[in-house]
Amino acid sequence: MIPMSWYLIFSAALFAIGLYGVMARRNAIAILMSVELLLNAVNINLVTFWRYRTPDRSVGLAWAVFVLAVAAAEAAVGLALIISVYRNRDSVIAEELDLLRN
Amino acid sequence: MDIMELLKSLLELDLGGYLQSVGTAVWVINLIGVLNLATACMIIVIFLIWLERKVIARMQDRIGPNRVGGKYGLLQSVADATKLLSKELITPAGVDRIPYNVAPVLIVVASLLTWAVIPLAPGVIGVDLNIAVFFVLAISSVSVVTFLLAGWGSNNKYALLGAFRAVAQMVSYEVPMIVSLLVPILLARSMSTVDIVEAQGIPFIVVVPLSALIFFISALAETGRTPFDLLEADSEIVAGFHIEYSGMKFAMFFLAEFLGTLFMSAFFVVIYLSGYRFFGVEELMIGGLHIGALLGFIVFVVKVFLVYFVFIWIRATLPRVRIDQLLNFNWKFLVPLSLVLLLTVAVMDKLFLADAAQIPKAAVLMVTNIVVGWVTVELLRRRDNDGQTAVSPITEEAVTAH
Amino acid sequence: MFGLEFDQIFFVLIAAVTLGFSVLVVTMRNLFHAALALMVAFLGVAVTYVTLGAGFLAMAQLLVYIGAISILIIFGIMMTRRIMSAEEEPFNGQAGLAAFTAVIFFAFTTYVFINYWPAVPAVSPLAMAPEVDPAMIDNSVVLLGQAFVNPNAYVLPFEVASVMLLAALVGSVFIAKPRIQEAEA
Amino acid sequence: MLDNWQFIAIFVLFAPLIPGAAIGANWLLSPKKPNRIKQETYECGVEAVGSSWIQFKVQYYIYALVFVVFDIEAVFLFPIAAAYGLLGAFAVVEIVLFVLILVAALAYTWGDGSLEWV
Repeated sequence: MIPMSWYLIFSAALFAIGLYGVMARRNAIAILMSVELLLNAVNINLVTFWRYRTPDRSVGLAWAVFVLAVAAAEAAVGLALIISVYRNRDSVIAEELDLLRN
Repeated sequence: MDIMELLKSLLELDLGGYLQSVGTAVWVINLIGVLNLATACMIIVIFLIWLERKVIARMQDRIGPNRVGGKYGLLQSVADATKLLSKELITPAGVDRIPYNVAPVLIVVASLLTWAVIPLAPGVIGVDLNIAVFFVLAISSVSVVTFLLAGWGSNNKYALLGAFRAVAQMVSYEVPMIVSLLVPILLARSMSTVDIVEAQGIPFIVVVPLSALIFFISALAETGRTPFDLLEADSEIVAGFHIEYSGMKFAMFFLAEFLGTLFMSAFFVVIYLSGYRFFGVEELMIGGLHIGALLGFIVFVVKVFLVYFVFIWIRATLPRVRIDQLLNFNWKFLVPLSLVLLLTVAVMDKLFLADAAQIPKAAVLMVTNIVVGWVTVELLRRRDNDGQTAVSPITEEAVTAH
Repeated sequence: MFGLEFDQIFFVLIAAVTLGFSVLVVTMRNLFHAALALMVAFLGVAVTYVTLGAGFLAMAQLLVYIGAISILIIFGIMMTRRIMSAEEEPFNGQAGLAAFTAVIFFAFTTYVFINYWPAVPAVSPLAMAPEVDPAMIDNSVVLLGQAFVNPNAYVLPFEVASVMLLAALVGSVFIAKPRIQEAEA
Repeated sequence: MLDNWQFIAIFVLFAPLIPGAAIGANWLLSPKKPNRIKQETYECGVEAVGSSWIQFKVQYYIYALVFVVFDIEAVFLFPIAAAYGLLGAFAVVEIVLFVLILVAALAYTWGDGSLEWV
């Protein structure tokens, strides 16, 4: 038997790692990958609460599936943007994409 | 330890039940099951390679393997495997070591793992998951990744190009496969393979023939068989993503292909040909002995080999298509058709056939399927006659390619 | 071992592997290797779902994250080509600050979990999973299917999800497609 | 549920042994005589030019995009199909609407010419 808090701490750790990636990486695709880690951490929480609090209903599962859909849409659009930007600016480094500056 | 009980359990294909009754731990039983399943798969594949070469040879008016192991060359594939064992494992310079070495292992693991949810006989199944069909789809989507691993790891333009093509083909044909699989699940009201077999009083190939056809075509493409064997089109991309592999590492890709094809035959049998069922023979009891289990297993094996024979037959008959034809055929013909079919069956099932008895329901669904298929073909013919380039049925497509 | 039960050891193992590979994801210079590490992390999360009894979601994780999103990411990496440039600095100027923030976040959340969670007083954070009929866990997939089309549950998000997918596909195809004038220029 | 997955877990642990043993035996038995020419990347008889990690066209990405959309669709539709016997007539309308919206997505990419192999 595994206490609920183990899952929650595991998910918090995953979220923290993803957070670090989002803030520290320069490459836009690496940032996108870190965002996927964040969404996974959220999903672990949703499923944990489903199993420990409402196993007789499908609340947590349903929202986890919606998060899955959102993650897929986010990755699709994000990568399309990155490819487009790369084609126009020849760079995928987030800091160098400062078209709106000046 | 009662030897009679043991013999009885063996005849009923219920070794697990016997072991449980003498108090063996569940994980030991599971381990024995895994060992049986994996070993059986390997032995059958060795036999299959021989069978395929022999059948193809006959269809092309040749003799095929006839030297090693007697008149029929039965040991030919054993000899081939032994030869491969003594080949040098060349690791080209500049490979990306981890992906390069993981890919051949992972692809075999993925194609073995799907066997866990195939019901081989009544009560004989690795594990009766309630989401078995979904499990199969998930595992086969993992095997797509191995192509990228191999292609990237090889440090070779052709390998990477081949991997990209393979992935484009695999992901494309996964869509009609998923959608056509939804139809039998909808009719059986369950994702468990056992439930699907049990729901087939009338085999689903009779009830929804169009869905079976779409599944079969996408299974051909998923396993990279002719006419969709662009993955290893020797003349174009020199064998594709596994070009830089040699010896047993190469053989693993080969093995996975055969395992995958055999699995697709078995999966087709389970989903559309009512698995181990054959006019109630699987429930036969003789003198308190459930002999039907053994008979059901034989029925299952015979059905699987019949489907596999069709795979070989198609390989011997049809030439390879081009990649643009392959992708157009999928996205502009199979996917729309499977979606239309799914919607039609869903609406018919709920709105008109909710209270219908089994046989009228099956008849109506079959007629619906045939009408949908006929209308599609008719529409395509009209478009072709208008002089536009349209996607023609598969055979014409293949013929024009050459 | 350390007074842990078998499933606890298993959980710790899976959690360690997942976290280890996610650290690799955010630190590796070679983006392709980072994407591979990401796949292992996804796999670890899928196994976590299985230990929680959510087999369907675990398979959905394999199908969507490993089978689709990872492939998208790898395609994206291949198309933007800046992969083998090991000399390039992977981190920006605020890496130290980012690490600090992440650690603070983790420490704070864990502190809250252990001391103040949950708001419902009857449930301790060390609560075990409630004993339920395995059939109920199995049945959760059917419940999920019903909930998606139940007007009192998730019909709206369900339909909105399909509209979102439509928008995402149209948008990303429009963005990613090479413009014709661009090709001519 | 967990007992079911135990079989899969044992399978996952055991299955790598088969290819592992085959490759291991090969490694033990095979000659090991690497040389520079043998280890060169294969390129139809000519020396390999440039890095193999070249850039690829965007067409592959677009196919993967459409695939992702239908993958998500599957995740939604599989539980619904499994629960189909318990659903009312209204559910059919919702499912048809859901699928039609995705068909619109397919139709857009079709009309846009994005599905053409160029």
